Amino acid sequence: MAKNPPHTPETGLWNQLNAWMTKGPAGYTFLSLYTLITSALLITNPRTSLFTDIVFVLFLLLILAIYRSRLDMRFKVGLAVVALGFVLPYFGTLNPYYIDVATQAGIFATLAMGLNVVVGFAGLLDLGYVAFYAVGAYLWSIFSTPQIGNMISGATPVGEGWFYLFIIIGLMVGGLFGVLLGLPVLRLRGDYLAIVTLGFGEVIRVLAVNLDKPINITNGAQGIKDIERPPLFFAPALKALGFNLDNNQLYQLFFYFMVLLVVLITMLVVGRLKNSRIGRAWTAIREDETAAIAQGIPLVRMKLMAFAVGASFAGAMGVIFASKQLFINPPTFDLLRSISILSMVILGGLGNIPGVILGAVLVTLLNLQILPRIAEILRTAKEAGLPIPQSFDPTQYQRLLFGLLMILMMIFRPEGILPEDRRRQELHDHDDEPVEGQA
Amino acid sequence: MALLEASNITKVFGGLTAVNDVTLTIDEGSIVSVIGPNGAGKTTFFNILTGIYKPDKGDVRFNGQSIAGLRPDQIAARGMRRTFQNIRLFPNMTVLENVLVGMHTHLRAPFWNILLRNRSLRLEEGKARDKSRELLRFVGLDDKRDNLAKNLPYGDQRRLEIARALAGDPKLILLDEPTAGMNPNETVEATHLIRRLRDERGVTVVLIEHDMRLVMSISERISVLDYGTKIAEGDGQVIRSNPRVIEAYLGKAAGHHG
Amino acid sequence: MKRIVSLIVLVGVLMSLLAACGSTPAASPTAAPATAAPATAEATAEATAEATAEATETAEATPAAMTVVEYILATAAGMTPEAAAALGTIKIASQSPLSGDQSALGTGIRNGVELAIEQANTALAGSGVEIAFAPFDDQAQPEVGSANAKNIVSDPDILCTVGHLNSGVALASLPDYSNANLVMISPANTNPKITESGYANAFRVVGRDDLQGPIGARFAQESGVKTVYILHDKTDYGQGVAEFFKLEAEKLGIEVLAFEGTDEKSDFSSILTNIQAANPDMIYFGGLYPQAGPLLRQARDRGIMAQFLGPDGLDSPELAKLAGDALEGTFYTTVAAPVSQFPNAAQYATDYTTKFNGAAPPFSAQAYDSAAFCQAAIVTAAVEANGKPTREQVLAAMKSLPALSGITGTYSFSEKGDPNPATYYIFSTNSDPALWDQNELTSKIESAPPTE
Amino acid sequence: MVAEANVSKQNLQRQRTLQTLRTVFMPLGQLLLFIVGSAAVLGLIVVVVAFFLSRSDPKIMQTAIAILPQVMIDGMVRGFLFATIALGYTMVYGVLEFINFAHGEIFMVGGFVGAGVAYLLMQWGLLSTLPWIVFIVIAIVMGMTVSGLLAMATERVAYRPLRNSPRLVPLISAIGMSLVLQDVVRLIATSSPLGFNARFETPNFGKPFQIASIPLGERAIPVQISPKAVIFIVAAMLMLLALNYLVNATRLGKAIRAVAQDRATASLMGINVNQIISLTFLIGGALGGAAGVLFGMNIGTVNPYMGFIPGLKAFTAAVLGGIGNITGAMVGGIVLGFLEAFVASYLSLFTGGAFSGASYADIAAFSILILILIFRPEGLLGESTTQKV
Repeated sequence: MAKNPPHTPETGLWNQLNAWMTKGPAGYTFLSLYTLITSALLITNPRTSLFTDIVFVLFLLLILAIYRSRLDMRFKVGLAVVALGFVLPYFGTLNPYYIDVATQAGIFATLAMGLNVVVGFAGLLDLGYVAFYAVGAYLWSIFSTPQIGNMISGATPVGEGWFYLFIIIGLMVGGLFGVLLGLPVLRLRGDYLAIVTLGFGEVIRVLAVNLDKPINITNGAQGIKDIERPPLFFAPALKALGFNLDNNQLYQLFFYFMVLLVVLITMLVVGRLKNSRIGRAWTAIREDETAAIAQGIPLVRMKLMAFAVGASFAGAMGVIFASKQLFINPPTFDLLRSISILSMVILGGLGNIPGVILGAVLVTLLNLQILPRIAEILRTAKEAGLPIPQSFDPTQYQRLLFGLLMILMMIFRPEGILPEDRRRQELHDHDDEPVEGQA
Repeated sequence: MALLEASNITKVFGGLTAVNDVTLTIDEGSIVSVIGPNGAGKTTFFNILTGIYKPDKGDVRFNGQSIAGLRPDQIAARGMRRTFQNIRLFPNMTVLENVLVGMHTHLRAPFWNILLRNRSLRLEEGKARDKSRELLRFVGLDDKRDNLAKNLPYGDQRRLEIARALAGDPKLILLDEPTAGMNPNETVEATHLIRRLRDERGVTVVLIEHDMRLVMSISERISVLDYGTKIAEGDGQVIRSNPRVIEAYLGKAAGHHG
Repeated sequence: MKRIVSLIVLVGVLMSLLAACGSTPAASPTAAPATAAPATAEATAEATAEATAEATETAEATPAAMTVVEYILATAAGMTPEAAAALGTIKIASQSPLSGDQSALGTGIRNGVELAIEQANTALAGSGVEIAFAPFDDQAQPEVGSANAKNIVSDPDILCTVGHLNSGVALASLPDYSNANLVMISPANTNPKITESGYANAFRVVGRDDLQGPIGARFAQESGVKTVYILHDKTDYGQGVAEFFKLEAEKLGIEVLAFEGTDEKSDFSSILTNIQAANPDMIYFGGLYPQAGPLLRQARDRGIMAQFLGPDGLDSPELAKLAGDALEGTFYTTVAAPVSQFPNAAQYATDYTTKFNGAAPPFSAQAYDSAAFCQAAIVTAAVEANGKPTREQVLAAMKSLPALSGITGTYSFSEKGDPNPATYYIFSTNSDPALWDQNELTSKIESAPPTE
Repeated sequence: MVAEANVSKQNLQRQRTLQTLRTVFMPLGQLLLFIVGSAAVLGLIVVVVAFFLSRSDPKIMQTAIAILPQVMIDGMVRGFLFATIALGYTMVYGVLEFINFAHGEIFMVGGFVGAGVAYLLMQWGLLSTLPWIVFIVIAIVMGMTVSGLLAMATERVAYRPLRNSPRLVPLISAIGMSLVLQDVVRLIATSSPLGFNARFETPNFGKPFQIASIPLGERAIPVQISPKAVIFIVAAMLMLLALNYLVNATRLGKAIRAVAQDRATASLMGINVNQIISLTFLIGGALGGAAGVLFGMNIGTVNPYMGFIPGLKAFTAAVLGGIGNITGAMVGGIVLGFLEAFVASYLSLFTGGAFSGASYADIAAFSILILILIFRPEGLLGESTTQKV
């Protein structure tokens, strides 16, 4: 039985080029020019088009390039701040679409990082992760709309300002649900765990559909609309600075930054946990439960903690998501969503935080932007006479493409795009760097 | 003074009595070997001591307290650590991380400190790292600390397992066949290392071993198990001349050849 | 010169409008003025809904109003060559689930729009007006729909959207369309919330659940139904219409034996056991034909012979294909008029089958009409703007369109965007898919959408 | 001397045959036991609950009893559906310890092949002239062949290259395969005369068998089972028997079990592991295909997405019964089917319509699954494995 070939080390023209571009003066020049050119192209071509699509993807790849480069940390952070903090939001005021894609990518990045705690760190396969997201989303939706009056007669919605508090509440309730799920399933091994978590996810979704009777808690299949958004406290300041934006643009910016902030916090929290006694205990459990317990690691407490931490991010993000979307209904939280978050984690690189973020961004881009665009190009080509059978409309087969991509990725790069081990190996190759490089 | 007292331990699997009424007392600061033919119940006995199995009968007292009902992690936290017959490292963690995991019970940083990464956490982590490095130096693996455990050669993996066990500052360390699969040179090194465990770090050592030369050379006491029952106990001299021990070993060997 | 042409066109349009008005009163006396029953809904003022029931065969006159296609041609003829040249690319987008298990219906919507655009382009060939098509897959997911909506909105060539299949997705996307004043005309969303949420840009060419459900209930009462067993598919569509049916049925004194939801798609035995025990006169199914087909067959197999009634989600020859002889005693409510009144629908069914292989699913003809109304609004706005119109102008044009007849009915839009007045029809089905468009009209009820 | 040897040889042979018969038929007994057991336990629960509720409304008891036999039949038919799909899951899991997420799609393909065969036969005018048994055999054989080969092909393409990867990798690949198969079938179906929602033509099997008739008020409620359901159940039992024979009494079965136990050792013993795994997929896929044909025939329609939910339920059933265990898969399916049927039929009756039974059937199924796994983490018939340290 042949083992998968180990991945070839950095040789070949591309890698040499890559190494040259990410180090030293050439690296500084290259990245600065890269940022400059893509930013300029974005801002001068705000219309949605194939060209802008490509530039947008290249622009997002910049972040990856910055992360992979070996340059001065201050330069890297500065460049990232310019790109994500200024260029992208400004571009967002010109075109609402791309910044929404970026925001959704951020939402999924947080979810993927949360799931990564459970699956990647602790090695517990969870196929019902979206349930916690649903809990957070419904929490804010119910309490911020007149729906609360249907549930508790006479109750009135909480004000918009409670939004921030509800993020914290979502965090805690998500964590609580994580523990609730964790408690009964701790004794189960791999695949039994998978099916029970899957069941849990389905139970939450089915409850969301059905709990409009006998007491109307979730408004059932009709979903909840007009979900409250937080006040735009920064609007006057922007106005004073000369930006004349309407409310929609302001909200898009607000949610973009909100999500970006949560992504950063999540990265920080998950990264710190990973390099702490807790993260090491999770990894130990993943690697060998018996050996872990022999080191004095309390299995139950640590697994519960993994479930709780993972779920809490989803809970908090659910609150933000509901508020951003204005409308939620049960189909958003179906099994396919759990599966697609899991695929982000694995495609990106199980266990590795940058990898997982990359996976989330990539899958979101594929789903919302790249695949539709490819389908459109194929369709145009078909109209221009490309021999494609009449009944085949490429727009209808985006999922087919996605499925194929998943299979091909697993066959040719089963460890994900940015795997964890490689990074370790890399660190080893450059021993001057500290082991606990902030991932 | 007795560090560990296992009294009248019995464990039955299905119809098979794996450990039958075994009593064993281990004095602090000693090196004790448990020997016996394959399938004699030695590893099961270790598993009972470390809490992986619950004994059907009998009691285990460690450091003066009964630990019979405790979970393995609780027992480990009280200062009893072990290694495994078939090495059980965390293969995809680095050598240093493996040792840090062993230190888990000594790291107390609360959740919030980890999130804030404040001074007390950094201090604790720094100390843990220093101590891990020191342990790795002790077993001679410091230069390989950033390798993945799975990439170490066999002998190094055994030594890493010992370093990991030491990380919990154990009073007692149980070594399950620490030289299995080693060549004579490695075995000599391992013997040396086991002796240093006690001499330099004051750890009481109990080992399961098949290599009689090693057992005889370092053990102060030897217990012999056969078919789950303790058939002999004493120093090397006593064991070597015990007829039941000879029968257990030679009988088995004879059975093989016949 | 330009002015003269547009004047002529305007006169022409006015004349045809007059002709249309003239012929309407001529046709209406033949319809028996019937019991005025108030349509009931939470938000509906009782008095506003005037319903006329019990249509007779004689009601089938030729459609009174000008057809959309005629209107488009007439209007486009009034466009100056300069204006036509200035149009540039104009697109109509469609959003519906094109993948996943709802893709059969979603694809029907997409195909309907494509056919409408294609046929109009052929008809408009000389005038210089050409409209492109941009289909989107909303995956039946609200957030995909809203992301697509932002994509659509950010393409200034798209002046009108046809969508969605799921009202949940529509409600999630409407804020984005609304921000850009982009018209969204729905071929399938019967949920009252679509036009009740205060979006000026929301239109639809289908009925409303709060009218369709109650009209079904009234039909049940008239057919002598005493007990009804209500089933729904647990979607916003099916459950929504079933709930309105239930409210009205209770009001009319029909005993509701059960109100059950199921997302079971194939094996209905457990539910049928309960139905058998309850022994209702009628089964009301709030849902779509893919479920209704096997449900009916299994029910008839078991010897359950109760009447079967459902909403417009059953209106497809596919139902006849799936259920076959089991269709005996099945009725559905819809705003899509019978083919005898709108012969173009038959042509549509043929064209659809020729081009796309397979019968048109429900809401596909409505999608065709939606796209046609989009074109009408765009062309009107283009004439007015004398060049490429803005989205605001298209929106204004849509609101001011005269009553025009598409292939499923004659529509003008109420203030909120509902078809006004909507005529609800109740058909009894026949089991031959090829003869679906000859389903017998059982009853016809006019009902104005609520206005308050 | 010779005669004696012959006699003992005969004896030995007879003993062996008996042994084989026992291993093949015992699971059937176990299965029947579970059917009767589940029916009895659930029936008892219903009667007890109905008894307490009937104090306030005596009609509840009447209705509950009147529909009870029919609910049991419904549950059994439903159970056999899950059971037949679960067999394929469990086969593959037993050998590879891998959740073949695309198995639901293999099942769906079987359904489509059956519908296609029926359509062709109808076009040729053979559907009403052929004896029904011939029709069923043709449809099932075709469905099994196509699904089996397809399953084998998916293994070759999407899983074999990943055999030594971490467990999650083939899982993701299988999910991808599931998406691909759904859309490929959709593409083919919508370009064919079958269409997206294809009708499964069948010969006329006639009216349902009336087993009994129970009075309720002035009416009588029939207890009935359709001929198609009877065919389904008989075929499912035959499948179980055949599979048991194959796995427990043939050389191939021994090889499969050896590969399941330890792939490396099996290959050292001269077993071609790749071939055996391919065959396992072939068998599992063929079972799924047969289930698809039977299911499609029973329901009357097929569509490209119909495999997903039954696939999930079947996987649940396989886990419930103890995954990797063939009889366990059947038993798990039966228990799940009964549970769903009982909840769907009784919940709204018992709660006065406050909770719609059909809506909560899923929740009930998964809650029971969680409960059972808490108390029996290895499933109903799974063997408890003590981890070796």
